[in-house]
Amino acid sequence: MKGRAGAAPTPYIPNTDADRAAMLARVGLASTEELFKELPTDQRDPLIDLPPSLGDLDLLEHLRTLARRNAAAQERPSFLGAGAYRRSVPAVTGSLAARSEFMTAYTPYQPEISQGTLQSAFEFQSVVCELAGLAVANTGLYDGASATAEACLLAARVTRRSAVALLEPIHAGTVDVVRTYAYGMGLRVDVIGSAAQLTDEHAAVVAQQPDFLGTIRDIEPIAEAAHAVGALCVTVVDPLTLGLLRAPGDAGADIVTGEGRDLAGPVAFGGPSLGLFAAREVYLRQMPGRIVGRTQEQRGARRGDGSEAPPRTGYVLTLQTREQFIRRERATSNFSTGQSLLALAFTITLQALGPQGLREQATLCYQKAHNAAARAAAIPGFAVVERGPWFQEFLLRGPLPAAAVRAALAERGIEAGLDVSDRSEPAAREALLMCVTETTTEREVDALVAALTAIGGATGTGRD
Amino acid sequence: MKGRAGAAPTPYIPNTDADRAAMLARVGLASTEELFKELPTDQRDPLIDLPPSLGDLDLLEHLRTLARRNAAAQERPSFLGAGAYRRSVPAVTGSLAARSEFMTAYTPYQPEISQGTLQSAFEFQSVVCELAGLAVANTGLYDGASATAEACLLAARVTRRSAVALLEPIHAGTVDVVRTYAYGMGLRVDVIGSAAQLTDEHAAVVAQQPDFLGTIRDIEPIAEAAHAVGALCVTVVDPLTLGLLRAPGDAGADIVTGEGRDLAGPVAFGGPSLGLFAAREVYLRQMPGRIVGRTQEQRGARRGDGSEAPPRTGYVLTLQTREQFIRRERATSNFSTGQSLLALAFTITLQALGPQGLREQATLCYQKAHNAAARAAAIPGFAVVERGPWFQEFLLRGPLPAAAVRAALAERGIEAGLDVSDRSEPAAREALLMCVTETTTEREVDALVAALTAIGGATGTGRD
Amino acid sequence: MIERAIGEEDFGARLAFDRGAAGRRAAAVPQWQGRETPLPAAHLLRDSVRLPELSQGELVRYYTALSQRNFGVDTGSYPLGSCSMKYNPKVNDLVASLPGLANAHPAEPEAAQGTLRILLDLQRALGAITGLPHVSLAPAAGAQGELAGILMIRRALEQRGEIDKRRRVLVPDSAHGTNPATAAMAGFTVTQIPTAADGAMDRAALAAELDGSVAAMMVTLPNTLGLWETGIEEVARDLHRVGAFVYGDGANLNAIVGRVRYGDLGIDIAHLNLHKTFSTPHGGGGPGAGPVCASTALAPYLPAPVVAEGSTGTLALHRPGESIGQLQQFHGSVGVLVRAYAYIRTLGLAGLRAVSENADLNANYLRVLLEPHYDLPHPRQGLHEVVFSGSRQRKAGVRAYDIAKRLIDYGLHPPTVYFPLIVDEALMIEPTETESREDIERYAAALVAIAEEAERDPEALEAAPQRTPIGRLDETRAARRPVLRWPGPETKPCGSKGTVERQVQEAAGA
Amino acid sequence: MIERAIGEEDFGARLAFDRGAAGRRAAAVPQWQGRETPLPAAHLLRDSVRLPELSQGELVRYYTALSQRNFGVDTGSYPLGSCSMKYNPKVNDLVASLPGLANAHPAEPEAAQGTLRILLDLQRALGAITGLPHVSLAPAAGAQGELAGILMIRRALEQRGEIDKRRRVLVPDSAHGTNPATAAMAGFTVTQIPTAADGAMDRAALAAELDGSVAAMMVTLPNTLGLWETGIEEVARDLHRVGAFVYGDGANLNAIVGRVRYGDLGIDIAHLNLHKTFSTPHGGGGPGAGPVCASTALAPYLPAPVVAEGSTGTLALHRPGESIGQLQQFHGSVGVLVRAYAYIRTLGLAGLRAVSENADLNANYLRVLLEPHYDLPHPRQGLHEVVFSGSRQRKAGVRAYDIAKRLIDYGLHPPTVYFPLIVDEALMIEPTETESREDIERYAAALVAIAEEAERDPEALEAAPQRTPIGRLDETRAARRPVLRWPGPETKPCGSKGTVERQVQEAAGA
Ligand SMILES: Cc1ncc(COP(=O)(O)O)c(C=O)c1O
Ligand SMILES: Cc1ncc(COP(=O)(O)O)c(C=O)c1O
Repeated sequence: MKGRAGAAPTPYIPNTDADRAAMLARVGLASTEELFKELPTDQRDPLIDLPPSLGDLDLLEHLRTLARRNAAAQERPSFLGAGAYRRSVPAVTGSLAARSEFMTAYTPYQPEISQGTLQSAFEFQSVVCELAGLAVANTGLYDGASATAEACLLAARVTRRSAVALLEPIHAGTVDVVRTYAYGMGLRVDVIGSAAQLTDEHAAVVAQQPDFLGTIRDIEPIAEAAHAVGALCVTVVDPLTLGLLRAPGDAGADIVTGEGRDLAGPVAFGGPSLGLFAAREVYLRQMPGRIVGRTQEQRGARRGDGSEAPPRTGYVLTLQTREQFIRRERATSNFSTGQSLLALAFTITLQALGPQGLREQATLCYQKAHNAAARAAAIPGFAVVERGPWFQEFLLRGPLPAAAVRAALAERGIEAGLDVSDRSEPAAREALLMCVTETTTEREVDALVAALTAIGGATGTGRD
Repeated sequence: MKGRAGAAPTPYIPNTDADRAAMLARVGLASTEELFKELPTDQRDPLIDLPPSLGDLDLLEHLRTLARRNAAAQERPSFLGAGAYRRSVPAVTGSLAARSEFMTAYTPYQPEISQGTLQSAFEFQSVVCELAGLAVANTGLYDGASATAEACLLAARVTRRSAVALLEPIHAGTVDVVRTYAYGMGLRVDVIGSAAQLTDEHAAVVAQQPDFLGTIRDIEPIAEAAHAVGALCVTVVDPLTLGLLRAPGDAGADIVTGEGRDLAGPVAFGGPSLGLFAAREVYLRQMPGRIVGRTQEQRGARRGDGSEAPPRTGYVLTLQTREQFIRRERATSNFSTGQSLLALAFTITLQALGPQGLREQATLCYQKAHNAAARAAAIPGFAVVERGPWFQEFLLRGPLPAAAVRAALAERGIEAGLDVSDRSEPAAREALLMCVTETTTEREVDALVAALTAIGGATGTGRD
Repeated sequence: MIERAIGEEDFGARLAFDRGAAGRRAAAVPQWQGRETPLPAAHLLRDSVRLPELSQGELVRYYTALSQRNFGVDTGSYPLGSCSMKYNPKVNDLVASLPGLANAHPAEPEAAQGTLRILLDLQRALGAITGLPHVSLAPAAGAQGELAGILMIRRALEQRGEIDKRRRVLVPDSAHGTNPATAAMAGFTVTQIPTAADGAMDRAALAAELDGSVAAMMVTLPNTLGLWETGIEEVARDLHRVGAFVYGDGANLNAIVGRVRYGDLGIDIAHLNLHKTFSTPHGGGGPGAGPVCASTALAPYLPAPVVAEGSTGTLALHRPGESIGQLQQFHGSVGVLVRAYAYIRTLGLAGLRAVSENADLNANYLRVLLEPHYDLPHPRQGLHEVVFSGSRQRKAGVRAYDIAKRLIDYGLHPPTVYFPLIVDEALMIEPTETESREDIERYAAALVAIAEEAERDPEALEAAPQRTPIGRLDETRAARRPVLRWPGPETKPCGSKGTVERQVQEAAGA
Repeated sequence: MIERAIGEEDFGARLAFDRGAAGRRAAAVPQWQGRETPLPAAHLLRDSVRLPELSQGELVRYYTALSQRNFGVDTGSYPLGSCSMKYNPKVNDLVASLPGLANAHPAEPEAAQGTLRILLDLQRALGAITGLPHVSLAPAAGAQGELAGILMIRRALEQRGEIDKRRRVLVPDSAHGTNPATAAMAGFTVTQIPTAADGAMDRAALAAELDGSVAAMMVTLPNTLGLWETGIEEVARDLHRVGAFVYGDGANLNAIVGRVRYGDLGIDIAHLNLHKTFSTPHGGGGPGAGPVCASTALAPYLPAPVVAEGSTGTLALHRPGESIGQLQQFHGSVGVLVRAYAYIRTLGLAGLRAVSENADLNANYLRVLLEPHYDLPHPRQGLHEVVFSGSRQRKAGVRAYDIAKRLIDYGLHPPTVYFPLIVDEALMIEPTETESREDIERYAAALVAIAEEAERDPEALEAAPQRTPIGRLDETRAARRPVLRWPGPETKPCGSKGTVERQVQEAAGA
């Protein structure tokens, strides 16, 4: 792209030289350079080394070339989960969330022309509450891990304690993010192996459900242990599993956080994400993030005959005195721009599925995963580590070290599960955390079984 | 998918058993079977052999698997044109045309709630007129070939003659379609090699621009020859080329037809397509298809103070007495559902390009093609057949028969141009009709040159 | 979304051509960086084309605003009679845009085995559904399907040596305008068959026309009144007896899909509207697809291409032996066909049967809800649509047109009006199966309220619609002094040469 | 598009939850066909979740209608101050959805070399643009970038052994609320620095605060008045002299991109809002991305991950030696980052310089057009935005709030109001470079007309907006008796166990 003399400089900027000349005259400046006259002259107009501009066609070709360098372009069978799950998202989700009125709006400060965003956010809060079994939810936070960190800060505020406990097995990224947030507030982070290790120093216990190695937890005893020491129980969920699993709120959880990204769209290298955050009602005014409430018009519209119509129902941002732009340093969080578009997509997915579809999709995931695990376990040389009831992830151990099995699968064009042999849990020793979701196809499982069989055969474990 | 008892039968049908029961009661029927009671009982409820239904997830997997069987899934370098050109279509085109208000509406019978479709169609007519250099255009026909056939029928109507002449080289598909339409009306179709062959029996001459083998025609002498015998000159255009080439209307063409598909979206195995149709004003009332006109409100809106606002501008379907739904067997055509969505997309592309961008894109196409041709011609054993000025397609002849060169390129993962050796033109003898457009990348041309060099080398033509 | 914003009242007065400014642009086209080849000789070239000059944002806002001035199925109830405006599943759009499908080149069908498989299986499914096993997917829409079908009949008659004496095509007076127009385009003359009081064709009148001059009859099943053509099997037998063919207009298949098959009724050939029965989006007036399904006798004449499986399992495009030829340069509305295929695969037979079941139940439910308020000229149980007459309201000075316009104020798309032509002030309502019971009730309630308004305050209806971006438009003005393009008729047409204009003007005036 | 259709007046009263009927569904989930594994023990399971039951068409209509009740950049002028609501190029959405990018799994970065290349080149570009060469793309939004930056400073001070004495962060009173909130979240106390009459910070007041207890100052450049912080280089020098860091809030980079670099001014670390300067869609309130760009001194503390190139050219995610840690479970808002990368590649340096040039010209043009009609508390040449005060109109009883609401009737999105807090009745207008001259003129004309209305008929403005799907809402009611989810507060919360509620209620009340 190269502008004609006098033309607009880019397709995104309308003004032409003629426009600029007329405007400068009115502003009283001789040139656009004068717009920057207050900037320090020594530092003005630095040489900035950027690659040359690309027209759309070349841009697309450039990015297509880069995209091809990702293994994902080859549509390999994949058994990788570990916090990011390839989910079935209905086609309606993408087409509705992409509507530009949703996509190109911002935080709904003007409710009269933002009911789309606001009413959808209210639907989102409702869906999250139903999933969690809790009474209040916000409109979403950055991701599951930072939502969990915010839950820890909330717990510390309300309990006035300065330690939190994270129950293993838990995603290392969650631990990492909680530590980052805890650092600022001076909280101690204890990573514990059992709820029995909770003490009255702890503001909260954080339990991942299913746990990081895939096992379904019973939340109730954990919540009881927490409550026994005056701590809050925070449960970190994978929302699809709540189509089958008991609502954590019903099991005693005080706060439920989770990652909503994978029901909103593709895994997208892990982001943008969507932090779910629901809590018991008592914590409402301590919650971080934005909250939408239902209300009505100040007064009904004036009708043709001069009478007033009944006021209509609408939605607004509410309880904003918790927030940074009003309360500044005393806010519950510094949260501002969030993840609205993903929250919208998440809501549409859940509402498209409905009660029946959600249950079916969770069941399909469960059944496919268990079928694949059974097939893998039947291969000579391979075993699935027994860790109690599980949902979609299982630990697979083979005749070779986990890294070698992973490499051998990669050679055969298969993306294996995460190598978790560096973890402390004994079950994880030389194991791959294999994930099968509702999107895993029979063809992919067949390919896995064939590859594992070949790997088993090659290492001479033979039939036993 | 399997319905719960009593549930809606598919995601697309809302009514549940409870709904149906209530409705049946009101209608006074005992069961939905009774809705069909007038249908002949012997033939009722036949066994129809259809594959089982698929849930969305399985449907997508099924179609992805099929899509992978197309070579197009592999993103091979391609030099195939011959009537379908891989064009650069701005991203805005797809995102705007996909808006569901455009996509899920139908023919704009109710202008008050169809101004989107109508005003866009008026923009389309305007764009087509400007490209063609003619005064009137319709809202589009099925495709370029059927538009050309309709042009022949129009010419036969207005000249009251019963033969048309198609000037070679012309796309075989165009000839075929004109013959199909001519058959019904009893027109004779002469395929001629030169405009000198026109006689006063001919209602029209049809000239493709650029011609089928890629050469740019001078339309003026053809139009003059046609007019000399009282025939109309119909020019079939590739619209992108009109960013550079003389408007056919200015060169004397009476009707311009063409294929708009490739500026509306992907080639999509050749359809849906978009027939462009523009004509001199005198033919307006003989035109096939729908036409949109500008008008204004019957009366201005009533204001709050009781006064009347000035009437606003709007668009309506007009001159409908030409059409089948009014004139029935005396209509100018049986045309009904057309290609509106493609016309919209075509319009957005052209208006996004603007005068400057259209010229640039046509120039880029021209330059890339000539560069590639020069590189191919420089390869020992290969030659580009000289046929005068050309735009994006050239005839390449190699050391082997065309079919063998094509096969050798296919082996190297390259989709060659069309093998035109079965055509009657001497220039086409053992030649491939190679196409390079603005979307052809340097990488693809490099691959072609390398492959041709290897083919040339292998056949021992060596350096000369 | 802001209603008639201050200062933007006359939105339609400003086209894209009237917006922006010289030098603006919405697309960044790369410059050619290599060696420059000189352009062709100047007499072959032009100066630049007059096109709008807008920034990308201006263009996007303009077309976004235009879209918001449109009503689609996704906006609300759209029971346009004869059009099957059902919900268009989004997953089908997704499927059609898969790059392997969207980028397949039509000139190399052998490299598009995946697409050909879809097309073959769609042919088979449509053959099974219609009982007419030989299918060509080539036609771009219903009308082109009709043309194909009637041309096939013509060719068959030609081969039989009967084309010179069989010059007539019979068409019921309730038929869609494309039927007679098609017959004319195929070179036949049209004989209209009247409709009897029960809404089926007048069998006596038909019998009177049956002789060796008849090439074919075109029947719509169910007919455009939404009624079954009782005795259609005998009609077909009678036509066959005099050596004529029976053409089935399958635009209304939605009423009977999975319930009865055209082939089993004696129909020789039928077209289907995939953009109706098979849920592909109507696109503001297309693209559609109008496949033709033929009996074995007519199969050799099918338009090209037809997909066929070779002995090795390789699929190929095929030209039937006596084909009438191609209808388009390439292979039909493939993007539409892929969507229809996906729809059939999603529903399966049970799903398709649920389509007709619910479409018909909805229409009949609407019928009983409205019967007390509007005249029903053919008071029978119907199928997928119901045609009322606004004649009762007409007496109060309210036309079907006014009723339609008033419906808009209720957020509802009006039905088809003034068609079929045989019904006075026709209101032709086809809800389809994708409307819910509440949707039907809401539509009926609106029409009932309007019927009351028509009695109470007929003049008020003439001011409708009032809640739209624009009011009623002056169609007479549009036709009388046509303005058909920017910048308007004042400017000279861009091209002005030509020598046959006079001659032509005479012919056109004829 | 039909304005407040009859019967649909109270659209907001019916949620998806209130629509449809039991047994309807919008998605077809395949049934598992293989061997069934028993489900886990019943006490781990639930009954079904309460969710809406709608057909797919019902759901689509509902969300389509909702979208139509929203105003976006694609709808019209949206000059929300401090938000850079510029046009969002569609090609960037296309690029981000390329399957190779969209389907890359975060747990296997080595298999995503294409994505890592994009991220690395984006890091480099942002480093070059800011003059702060060490970049982490991890923060999900501006506020998280701020948190990262201040935590980095904290860690640096800790390493210097100074954290115990440096407890204060200085923040101008014009700063965005995230600045003080962030400082608090990072464990610092906040000292507010007042603004001088010229709109820059009060240098004397600042000088009075400068001592060894200061950890850092957060400055916004240009500041939220749209004005240059004259002497910022000296401010930075002064802060450095007392051993404090300078944090740059780069949310307003649009004003100066390509013109001056934060690093060259003495800023130690800054965050950028890619959803502002770099054109990624705001999505109704996110997702965004808020990368942090650091000096070499602070680079070791950057949040993880950072992309780095290995010796073999292989790219990898890297955790800086003294990293404050991760901010998200994975690697940041990658889909947003890809769009920002595409934007930078489309524009190049000249294009970016045109951004600041035109953004600032538009704002200044608007300033001169409006200066006669509205009070300008800081009457200086500004940069990318201009902050008026509605104080003159306030005297007539018209608030900034009313002015904002009335703008809506003109089809225009209101500016930011009541921020910055230091301006009475603030109207903070940021047109951005993607508005045209006519757009600015139209916006100004509307504000001028409103200023006249404010004088003529102040009460009428209180009834605005009138051309919207809904009128002014009762925010007090919303906060006083919160209804925050379906089915409303009457129903019991789904979960009701718990033992610490009392204790907590006390703490919360504190
Ligand atoms: C009964 C009937 N026949 C034929 C047609 C023509 O179909 P198309 O519009 O697809 O050409 C239609 C629809 O318009 C119709 O309703
Ligand atoms: C000046 C300023 N700083 C910081 C922020 C916070 O950025 P974000 O909303 O992305 O968290 C904003 C925007 O909201 C802002 O305008």
